[in-house]
Amino acid sequence: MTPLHDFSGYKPTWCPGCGNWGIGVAIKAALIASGLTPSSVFISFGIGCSGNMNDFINAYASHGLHGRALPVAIGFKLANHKMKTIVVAGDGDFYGEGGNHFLHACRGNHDITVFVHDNRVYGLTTGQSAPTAQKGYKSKSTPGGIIEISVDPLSLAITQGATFVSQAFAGDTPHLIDLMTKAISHKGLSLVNILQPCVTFNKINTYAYYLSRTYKLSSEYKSDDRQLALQKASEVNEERFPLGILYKQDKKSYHEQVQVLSSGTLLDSKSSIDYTELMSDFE
Amino acid sequence: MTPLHDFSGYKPTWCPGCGNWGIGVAIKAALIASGLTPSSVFISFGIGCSGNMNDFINAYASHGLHGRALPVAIGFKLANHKMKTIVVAGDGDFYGEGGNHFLHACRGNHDITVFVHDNRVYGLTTGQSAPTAQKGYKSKSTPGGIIEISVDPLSLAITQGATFVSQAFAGDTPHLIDLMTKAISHKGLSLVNILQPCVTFNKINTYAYYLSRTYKLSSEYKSDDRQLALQKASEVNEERFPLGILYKQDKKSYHEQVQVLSSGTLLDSKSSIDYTELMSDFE
Amino acid sequence: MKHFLWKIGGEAGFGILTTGLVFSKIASRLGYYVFDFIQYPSLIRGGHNTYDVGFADKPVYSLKQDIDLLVCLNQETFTQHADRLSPDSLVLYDSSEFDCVGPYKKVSVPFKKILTDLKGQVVMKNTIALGATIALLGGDINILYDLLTSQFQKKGQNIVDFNKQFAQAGYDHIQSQYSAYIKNRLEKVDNQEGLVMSGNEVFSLGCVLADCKLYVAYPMTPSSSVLSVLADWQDKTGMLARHAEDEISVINTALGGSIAGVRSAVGTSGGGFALMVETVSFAGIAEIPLVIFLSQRPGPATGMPTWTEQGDLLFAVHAGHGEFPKIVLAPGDNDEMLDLTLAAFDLADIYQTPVIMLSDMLLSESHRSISKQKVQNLIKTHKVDRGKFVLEPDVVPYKRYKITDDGISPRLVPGAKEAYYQSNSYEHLEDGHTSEEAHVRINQIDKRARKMTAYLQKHFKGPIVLGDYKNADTVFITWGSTKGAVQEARKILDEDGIKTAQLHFTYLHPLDPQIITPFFKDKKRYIAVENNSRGQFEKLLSMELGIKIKEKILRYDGRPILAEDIINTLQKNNK
Amino acid sequence: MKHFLWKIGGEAGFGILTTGLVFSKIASRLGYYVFDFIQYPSLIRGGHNTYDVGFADKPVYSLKQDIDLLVCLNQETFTQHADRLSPDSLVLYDSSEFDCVGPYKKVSVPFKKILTDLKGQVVMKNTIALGATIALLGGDINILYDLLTSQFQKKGQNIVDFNKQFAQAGYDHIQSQYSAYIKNRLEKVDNQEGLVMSGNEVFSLGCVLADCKLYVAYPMTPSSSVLSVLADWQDKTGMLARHAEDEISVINTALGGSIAGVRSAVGTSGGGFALMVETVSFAGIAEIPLVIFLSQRPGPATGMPTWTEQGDLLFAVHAGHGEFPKIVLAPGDNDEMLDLTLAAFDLADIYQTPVIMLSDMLLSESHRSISKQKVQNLIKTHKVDRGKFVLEPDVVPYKRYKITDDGISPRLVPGAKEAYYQSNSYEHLEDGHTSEEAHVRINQIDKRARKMTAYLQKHFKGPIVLGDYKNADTVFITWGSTKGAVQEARKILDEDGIKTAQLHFTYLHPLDPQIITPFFKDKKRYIAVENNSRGQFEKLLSMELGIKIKEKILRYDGRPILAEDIINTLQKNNK
Ligand SMILES: Cc1ncc(C[n+]2csc(CCOP(=O)(O)OP(=O)(O)O)c2C)c(N)n1
Ligand SMILES: Cc1ncc(C[n+]2csc(CCOP(=O)(O)OP(=O)(O)O)c2C)c(N)n1
Ligand code: SF4
Ligand code: SF4
Ligand SMILES: [Mg+2]
Ligand SMILES: [Mg+2]
Repeated sequence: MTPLHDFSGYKPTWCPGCGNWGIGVAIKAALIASGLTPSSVFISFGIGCSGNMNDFINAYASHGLHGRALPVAIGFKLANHKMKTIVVAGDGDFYGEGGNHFLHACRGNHDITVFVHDNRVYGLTTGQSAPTAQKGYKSKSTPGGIIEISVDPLSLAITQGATFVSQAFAGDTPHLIDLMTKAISHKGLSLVNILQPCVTFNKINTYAYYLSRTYKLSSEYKSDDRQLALQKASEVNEERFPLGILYKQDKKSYHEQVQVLSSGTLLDSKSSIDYTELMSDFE
Repeated sequence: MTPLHDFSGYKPTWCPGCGNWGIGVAIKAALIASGLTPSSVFISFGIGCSGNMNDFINAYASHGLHGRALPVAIGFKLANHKMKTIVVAGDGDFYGEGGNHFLHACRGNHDITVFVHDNRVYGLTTGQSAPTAQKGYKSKSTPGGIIEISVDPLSLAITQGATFVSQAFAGDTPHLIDLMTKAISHKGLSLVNILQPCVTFNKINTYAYYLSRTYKLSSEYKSDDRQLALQKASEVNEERFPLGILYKQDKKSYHEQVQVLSSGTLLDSKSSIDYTELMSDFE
Repeated sequence: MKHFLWKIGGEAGFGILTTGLVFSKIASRLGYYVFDFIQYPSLIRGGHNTYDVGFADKPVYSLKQDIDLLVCLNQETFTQHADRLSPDSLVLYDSSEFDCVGPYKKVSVPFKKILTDLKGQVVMKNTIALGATIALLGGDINILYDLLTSQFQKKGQNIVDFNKQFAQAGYDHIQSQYSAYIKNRLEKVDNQEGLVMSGNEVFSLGCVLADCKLYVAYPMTPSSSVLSVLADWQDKTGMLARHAEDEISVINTALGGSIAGVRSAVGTSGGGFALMVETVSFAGIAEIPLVIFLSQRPGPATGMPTWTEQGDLLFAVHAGHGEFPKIVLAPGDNDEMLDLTLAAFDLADIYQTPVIMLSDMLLSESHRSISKQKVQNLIKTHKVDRGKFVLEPDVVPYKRYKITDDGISPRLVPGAKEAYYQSNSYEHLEDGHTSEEAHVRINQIDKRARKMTAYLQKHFKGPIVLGDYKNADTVFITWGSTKGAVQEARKILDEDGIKTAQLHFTYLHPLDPQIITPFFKDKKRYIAVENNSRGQFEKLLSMELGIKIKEKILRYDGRPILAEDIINTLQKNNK
Repeated sequence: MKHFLWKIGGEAGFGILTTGLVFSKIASRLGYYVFDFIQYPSLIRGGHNTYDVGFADKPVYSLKQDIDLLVCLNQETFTQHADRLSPDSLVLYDSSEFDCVGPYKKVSVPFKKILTDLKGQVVMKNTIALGATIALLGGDINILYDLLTSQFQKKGQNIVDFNKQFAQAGYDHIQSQYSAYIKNRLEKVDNQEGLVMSGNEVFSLGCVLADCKLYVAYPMTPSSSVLSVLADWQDKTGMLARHAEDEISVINTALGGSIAGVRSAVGTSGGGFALMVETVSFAGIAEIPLVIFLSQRPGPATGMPTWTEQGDLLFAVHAGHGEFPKIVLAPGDNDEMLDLTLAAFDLADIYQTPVIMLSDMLLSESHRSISKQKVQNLIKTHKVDRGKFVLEPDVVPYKRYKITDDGISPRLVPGAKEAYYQSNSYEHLEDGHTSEEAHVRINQIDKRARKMTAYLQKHFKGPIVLGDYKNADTVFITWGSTKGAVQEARKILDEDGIKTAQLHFTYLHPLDPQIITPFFKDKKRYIAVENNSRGQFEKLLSMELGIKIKEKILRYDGRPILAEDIINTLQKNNK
């Protein structure tokens, strides 16, 4: 097994007490538990406090544009589907700026694992409301309280085709590691929405808040029941947060259905093309 | 009542037999039934065969960019919430390019009525797959059959906060007019997803296809039952299409919750500002 | 033999586009060079479509104004284009449907009656017209039969035969009724074999030849057919063509592929490109190779989607926030399209930066002849140059953004053992980690800038000189698709004894003043010819060289510049 | 009195930013002109923050290199900035925490002990430092008390008193231990009253004054504070400030508001602006007024988010596909920010087209003095000019895009009775309907172009001439925030007898060669000074005038250009 420090890059610059610390450790542990090394995984980071993890983890990585981590990951996966591909992004980044990519990637069931740091604010730009903010949340950008209700990312993922939809809490690292490891081993689009206290800007959704409002799905919970999953997911509207795998389904992932990938990765493919055939169209 | 021809602009250039003809007539009829005139409504059009309606209907209008009809409508509504505001767009436009705006506008419950021409193709660019295409649908851009499953726009709308979510069929004009009229009178975000045969490019989802696969929601159907609505919406995955109002809820619309709009529209507001107070921050 | 212009027009949605292409192929199979052009509104039906096919036994560089044979499937075709007819022009129509008033060689073909007699559908008017055309021009009807066969054979021999009848009927009608009008304009000539390809098709073929593995796009006229062609070819080429949900996804997906190590490209038009420019900037700082095919159409915004313009040059050159290296190339015809496509992929890999290929509707959608021999040679000889792309780290820890003399760092394939690195959109250290230190910033900015110094030294090409530059009094400056119209105009001007030359630019950005300035030192009349309203390339030259070209010939109504436009403006300006 | 530079540094997240601003306000309340500057990494914690406050009894144009008083809340502050200290510099620190080695006037303040004694939190170090500073500079501690009162009074009098103690402790410590070092640098001086405002705050105030009703944004450094300020003011101003889901929504929402008839604006930085450019083009063809506040930071891509650069000028000028009118303005200081903001909204309305206001991190986030009198005068006198915005149709059927001499058509408020029209992103007829006809296209392109001809005649302003241009040997060319550094440098050069002048440009695009060229006819040494790596404005001048400015002073490490940079480069180049 790879030692943890192989994955350790720079010392994180997150605020002391930030939920990102737990997530940062958990990701490394989950990568190790999944038998990966810094050379065998590709991580596409968003832009935000969350995305700053790019410097704290050793791996093949892209630290791209705010909102665009997912399409970069999709392109990478299409080119080299043998490599484990992960997205790490903030809620503003992934559900806000990048919402459209999320929606359509679910439809495709790309074999990508997504970790979203759900702190309900834009941390890096100093505390504006994220799309996950609870209705009425007051912030710099919404001093009168945000009018929109929170996005319901889990329902969105379930209804649009994602095949592994889960939620975790940054304050419960063992559970988080376990869930992350399962998400990584899942074939198809896996989402882990991670409830993450931002101790600096979000004084409402604190550790204490989540401790009293999260609960683990029971062992009897049936994660293949779509309707039940939707019910659970929508509890975000009542400020209740189920933790665990809400929904899981076995379906072919995107790259498994692409004809030209059936014989190997694009990266490895050597072309032997019958140009005569191609040219005959133009005669 | 405004005569129909007041709303009639240029003669439509849609293909003979296209579902858009029915939609075009229905919109005019619904506008009239809603007591509107070309001078009292604002329509924001997308870009597509559907959006080409800009030249066929007389009204205050914007024919903007592909995918961006909704934010233009939101801005218009915020500036002048006394004016009825409607979006007319194609499925590629609204659910594809503009998907992110759709997602977030639902959360805000903006008082806007949206008519989406769901023909499962990009008509104007000659027939590529739209995000509404059935999995496996073969088109110019997906000759091997599209790998993604269809977007489920109704579930998306319901789970993310839209308060009037409905479906109609372009081949049943009376029902369509009725639904459109109800959508227009609804306060909050209303969506009418209109199943529209594209006779030129879509040889699968024809009139006959929809005649056999659509059905009207019964009069006993309870449109305030979110769970039921979600079940109905997801029938798209089984190629069944309920028609009618799947989900309806009474909630304050966005502009009703904006403090600065409580005394009138932005357009009419006359500012009398206490600058001394503003300047005191800088002393 | 003079350049002959055949033109057909009819209602949108009734097969004009296919018919035009069939005629182009007929001319090509008979050894002619062709240059065709489609005009259609941004509607699927209800509008008016036309298709021009010019052909000659010498290369055809451009469209021409005068129509030699006009096929009118509806009356609009006649009324809209009558001003381009002369008494020598042949006009083919059905006198039972409408009349064509004027002093032309009128040829009435009973489309309606033939359709009724043979129980045909309206689209088969086209086939009748093709048969009649071949008869009028003294061509070989069997070539049309061959083409009909390949078009319909999937549907069975009866369908082939059924269609042939209409061709035959048109052909026979002319033979029997209009033999006096028959000219020998389609006799087989002895030229090297040609392929009839649109610019988009040539670009597509170039992508395949360049070993591009991932093409991502969102449909947008006039670039869309690249996606259809490459998608259609997937099983034959092994390339993956993906239609993504929006243009932002398109370019980021392609970058993901490129990061992974496969050659990737995107295609779009101005509006879609506008959505991509943030990511172009990402490719710039993170040093990710990417080929962007930008086929221009008249803007701003939705503009005139199905027409032509060269209105996005300055936008493309300056696209993306911040300062980073970018290469802009623009082919002027099919040969250049093929060569530059191959170059674009190499340059993207060598300089690890975005390369924009500028096309426009005229270049993208018109079909022209390209030498089959040339294509075959390239297939045999072309070797891709991936620059410093490496499969193993040179040193460990590996430094993705290592400072080097030419600014180019070895680029390691992700997945290589014992290494890892990030492609970083933040300013960064040599190893890729984020940094905001002043000296790091300066070093990295300078390093990236040095890549363009190296490019100018090693790969930049100055203008292609056409004509006798030394003795010319008048020098035309062209880029992109205006190349042909000026070539055509210069042929005519040369015949009139006016000494002209042409500086045709294909490597548009960055420009090397040392190479270019000498061309502007002489006392000549310089004229920039552009298909836009501002003279954008002239501005670019002024920006880089500090030289103002005073005379410009511009056209900005969505139509291509013609040789006639150039000659007329020249004469007007001379007065 | 010489420009004095006070600087404080400490760990990110520990109140440095607030403290710096409090000190700026203290200096301002005492009648000084201030100019401050923040340096912070793109992190919420864990990095190093510093805050410079320069003040003098005459206007301060720029930062300066030499630090007169350095407050070191941590050791990093000392080590990172020791090279900017001289033997005369005061260095304030806690010798129990670390040592400051070197020949400075060292002032040890027992931060740690005071915190322990008074049971304070780490942030209160700042308050101690402020108290000590005031003592050292001979200022009035009551002003600090007043500011602490307004800061904490919401939390009750005890909190106010609690905080005051720390100020007092710092103050007393100096009085008792370092009286020899006390200088009278903060005596009240008699200047007109000033407001201490950041450029973003001035822009925000300008929006209110200009009667902007809708401001839409997505947070992006260094523009974000405009959103916070305007959102915070909503109830007082009646303006609606909206944080939308992404930048594409931002600009389309603003356009929707503008179509409806209210003045609308958006704010962003380069990356967000990149996402907006497609819509800028829409505003151009549909002739929708819009003010775009683009506050630059170092790119490309994410770049260096919290630093400064002028790297987006050429991108902004050429932003958007196709050809359409666009105005680009760039203020160089707070006064210009206010005036140009008012102008921007008027110009957008008058010419019905997008107007880009270029700022940068230095201008946006630094606080400077602005005359309270000036602001009050504008509040009293400013009248907005909405151009041809009308509430009733001039004729029916109303023609939104009527062809007029100046290219400007009456713009009707939607909702007006007996009329309707569309804002069309396609090329269109005068009444707004889509058209692809050649003559319609030409007419509308020409009409839109004429708006810029009218603008050049009626509203364009040439460069502001600073200094004695006629007799100057050396002429600096500036735009935006480099204005101040050159002003400061010129003061020094003038003292050395070097004759300089400055051409400062605020109206950057389009440029009128007739007005500008005469300035470049003389045999002078012209030097472009820019905070980027390429000399973008120099390129713009070259493009429009065909004149190359040979000498450039550029800085591109994310730090602002200082007067010292200019003087040093000048001396180097002279050798
Ligand atoms: C296109 C673009 N818009 C805006 C920004 C500025 N920006 C950087 S991080 C961020 C928000 C971060 O919020 P989130 O994604 O929730 O991450 P967090 O910091 O909370 O982890 C924004 C708006 C940007 N970099 N790019
Ligand atoms: C940014 C951008 N990308 C692409 C296009 C090209 N385009 C025009 S219409 C269209 C698709 C139309 O499909 P849909 O929205 O479903 O409308 P329909 O024609 O089917 O009614 C596309 C891709 C464009 N105009 N702008
Ligand atoms: S600002 Fe919030 S999210 Fe960002 S590092 Fe600090 S606590 Fe964490
Ligand atoms: S292409 Fe399809 S959607 Fe467009 S007008 Fe024709 S039938 Fe209708
Ligand atoms: Mg967040
Ligand atoms: Mg569609």
